[in-house]
Amino acid sequence: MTGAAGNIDVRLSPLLLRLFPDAEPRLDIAADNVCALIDALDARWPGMGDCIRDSSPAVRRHVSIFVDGRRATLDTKLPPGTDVFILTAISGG
Amino acid sequence: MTGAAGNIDVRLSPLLLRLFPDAEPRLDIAADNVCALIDALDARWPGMGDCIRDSSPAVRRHVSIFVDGRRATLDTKLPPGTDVFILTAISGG
Amino acid sequence: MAKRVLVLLGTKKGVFILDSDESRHAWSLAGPFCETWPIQHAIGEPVTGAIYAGGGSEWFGPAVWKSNDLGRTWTHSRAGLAYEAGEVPVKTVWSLAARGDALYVGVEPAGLFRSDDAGETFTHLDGLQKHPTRAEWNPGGAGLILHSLVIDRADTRKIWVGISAAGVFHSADGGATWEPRNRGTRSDFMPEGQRYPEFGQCVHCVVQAANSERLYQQNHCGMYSSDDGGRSWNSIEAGLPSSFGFPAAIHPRDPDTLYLLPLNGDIKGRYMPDAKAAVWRTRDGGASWQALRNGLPQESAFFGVLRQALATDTLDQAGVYFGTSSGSVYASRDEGETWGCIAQHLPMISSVETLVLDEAARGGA
Amino acid sequence: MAKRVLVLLGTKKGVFILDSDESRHAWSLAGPFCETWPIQHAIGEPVTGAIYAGGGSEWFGPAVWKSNDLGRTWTHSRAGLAYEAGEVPVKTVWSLAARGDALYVGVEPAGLFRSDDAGETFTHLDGLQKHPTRAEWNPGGAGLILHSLVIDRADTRKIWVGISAAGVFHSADGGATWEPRNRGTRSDFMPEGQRYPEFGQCVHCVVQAANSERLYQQNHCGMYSSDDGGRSWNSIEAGLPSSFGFPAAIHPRDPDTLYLLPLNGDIKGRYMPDAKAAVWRTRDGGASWQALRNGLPQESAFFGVLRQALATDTLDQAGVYFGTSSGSVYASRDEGETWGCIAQHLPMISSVETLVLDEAARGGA
Repeated sequence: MTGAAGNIDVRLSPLLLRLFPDAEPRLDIAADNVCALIDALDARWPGMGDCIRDSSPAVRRHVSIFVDGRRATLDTKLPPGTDVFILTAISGG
Repeated sequence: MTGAAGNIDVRLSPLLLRLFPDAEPRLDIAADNVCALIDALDARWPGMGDCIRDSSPAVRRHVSIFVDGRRATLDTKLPPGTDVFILTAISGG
Repeated sequence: MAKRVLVLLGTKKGVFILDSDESRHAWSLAGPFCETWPIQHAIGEPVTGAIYAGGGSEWFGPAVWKSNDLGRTWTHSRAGLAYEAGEVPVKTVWSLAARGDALYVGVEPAGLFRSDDAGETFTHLDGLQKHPTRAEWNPGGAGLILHSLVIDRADTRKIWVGISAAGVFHSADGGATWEPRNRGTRSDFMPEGQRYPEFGQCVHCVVQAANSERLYQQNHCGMYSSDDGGRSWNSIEAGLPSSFGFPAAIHPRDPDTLYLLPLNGDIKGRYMPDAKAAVWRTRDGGASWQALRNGLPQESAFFGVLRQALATDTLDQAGVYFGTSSGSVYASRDEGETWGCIAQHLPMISSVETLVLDEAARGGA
Repeated sequence: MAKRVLVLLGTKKGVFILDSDESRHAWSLAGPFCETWPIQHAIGEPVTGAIYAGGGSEWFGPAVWKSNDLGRTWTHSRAGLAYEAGEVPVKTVWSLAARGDALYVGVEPAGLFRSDDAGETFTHLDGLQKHPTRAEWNPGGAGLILHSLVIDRADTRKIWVGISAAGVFHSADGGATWEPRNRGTRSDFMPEGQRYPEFGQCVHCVVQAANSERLYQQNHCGMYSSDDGGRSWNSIEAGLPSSFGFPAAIHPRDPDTLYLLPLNGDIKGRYMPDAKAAVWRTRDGGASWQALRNGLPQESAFFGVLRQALATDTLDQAGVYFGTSSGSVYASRDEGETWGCIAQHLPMISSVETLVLDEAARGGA
């Protein structure tokens, strides 16, 4: 499943899906960089943006965004066709 | 109680005294700066130095050294007659 | 009308709710709610019946959860619950206070937010960030936390907050401006000669007495009361087994009756004195204290009780409830005379609050 | 000769010791020891009878505590238990393993120390710091921790460590050089296509089977065994209620018998599945599993059990013991068939280990 022309292929963490039960686990979305992607997710599911990004602003410490398999920051560019995974870190206790 | 000529007047936290029951709560000691003071304490009570200072090297985050009422670092100078308090931070839970 | 009593538990792994009729003899347990987030405080608003829970996910940061059906379903919001870009981000919600649809939210790092739409959106009351002493506030070992939140019953513009370890601050204008209110409270952790500062005290819990403007304060270093809105504090620790403890809870009607849970001391493990559990009660505003032990564990009680984990209900006789760091809940239905364990095996309990409803409201949780 | 059994508990507030004769019917509790420091691991050395406890004070950093009289008196040392100046300081001791007067110490941030004088002084075995992959190790949510320490019974130069979240590493030369041993273990928290990396797995616990070189591993993502020293791992999670859990404990004589405490899942609260407590046992090396519930809480069991908090003793029949995050200890004296609670109201339990002594040693604790 590759996205529509210009779109990227985004998969969301199961933990995020528990918090936003209406969200889709995998979606096509248009965004130039990670920051714009988060804005687009927040527009669809209000509040999701603040779950992924804090007011530093930065990707939250225990959330990982992998872009084509590499860990990304808010500035990371998203060329069309990019695979994006938004995952949560493992954690103790 | 002011120290002997050239000495400083040091008071130790009750928590440190619980850990080193042989240590004195208040003592006169000769040291030019905080780092040398910690070395002197460690020479008298082996292990006390590493309790106060970590290998950064720095005063441990939750230990406070007050020199004449002001928070000090390892480099803080200790003129003769200085009052030094080695205290532990408050802490939750 | 017959009453129903809910005991709301904020825990390290979500909210739990204990539910009983007004006899308070049998309790049912529901939960965990709120996706097992660490919840610092869960409260009920008695007029609207809303339940709010505040905490912070280690992944997703702070949020306020809300249930309008007594726990059956929940929503969450964080809209506006953030500092300006570039500030240290809000880590978690620590304390809640509600008056109808107005909701006050204390957070870490210390700050205060307000919602006027029952927890849907939040506005930062930035007076605490702008306080001239702010840069000097000491985060202490656990962080800089606004954990105590007192909204005056008669005038909601009058607010007192307790911040660890900055002390007690008061606003007379709804949170726009603040002044320190710590005179008379000790800071034993400072060098001699600096133990009564203007601010920097390690306050643990502030509550307002019933039918009164009196304040009570459990501090890291002593127990205090104030009859002048916190301008001056008087020690009421004589007769207690320890000057160290976390929570305080008021009687619902008597301003002279207060409950405490002193621990064995700051540096000795912070558990029940002599490992025997007791709630301590004054009936005379702190002049004298009695230990209430009947039905509580009297050996090997090595648990603690956190600052928001002691509460009363509004029935007559008043119920008293506390939750332990080892996940047990103890309850008294006779103002503390006798006790029983009403839940165990729960996660570490951060907060205990009650919500007393008319029986007609039954149906949730 | 008659035996005496000590159960050593590392807790958030010091070491506690439970003590019984070999019938294991009645237990006495002593503690807290070690100045109520957070203790991650307390062990007994069966030949010398020494008890060691490792942890870290929030004020004073890491130390190893030691008692030569079964808990009556304790000393502490941190001599040499530090990284080079300029490195991130050692925060706390996490895991201990002893062979006579040799003591191995795993710490956070992940590293290994060795004492040859029964815990008086320590030397850094710096091979892990020098590993070429070190810069890429992911600290995970809880920090970069060396929490599992297996010293081969026959050859103490052979060491396996579990590091969260770097995975399993093996040294054949006493800690000088290391290689990753993670083939076959999953990393479900990575993107698809990257779930079987050379290192970076979230190992939770590694143990060596009795009378065998077989290793067992509870991972964040699955349960595994290895018959080739960890070069390859095989999933043995079929039949378990969850692939997620923390501790694993071996039978003292049978390499095919292993005990686990699966939790309800990574993101669902990490408590007992369906809130009913059970220890799971295999008698056939992981081919099949049985739930052992007789005497354990079967409702509202919302506690967890941490990675070092499950242990067996060496008696026949073997005893099995676990300590909960809510401060209770459960014990079986018949290899898990029946259980009872032998302590409660304790601080959060980090570790459980046993020390079986000849009755003549009585007199301590």
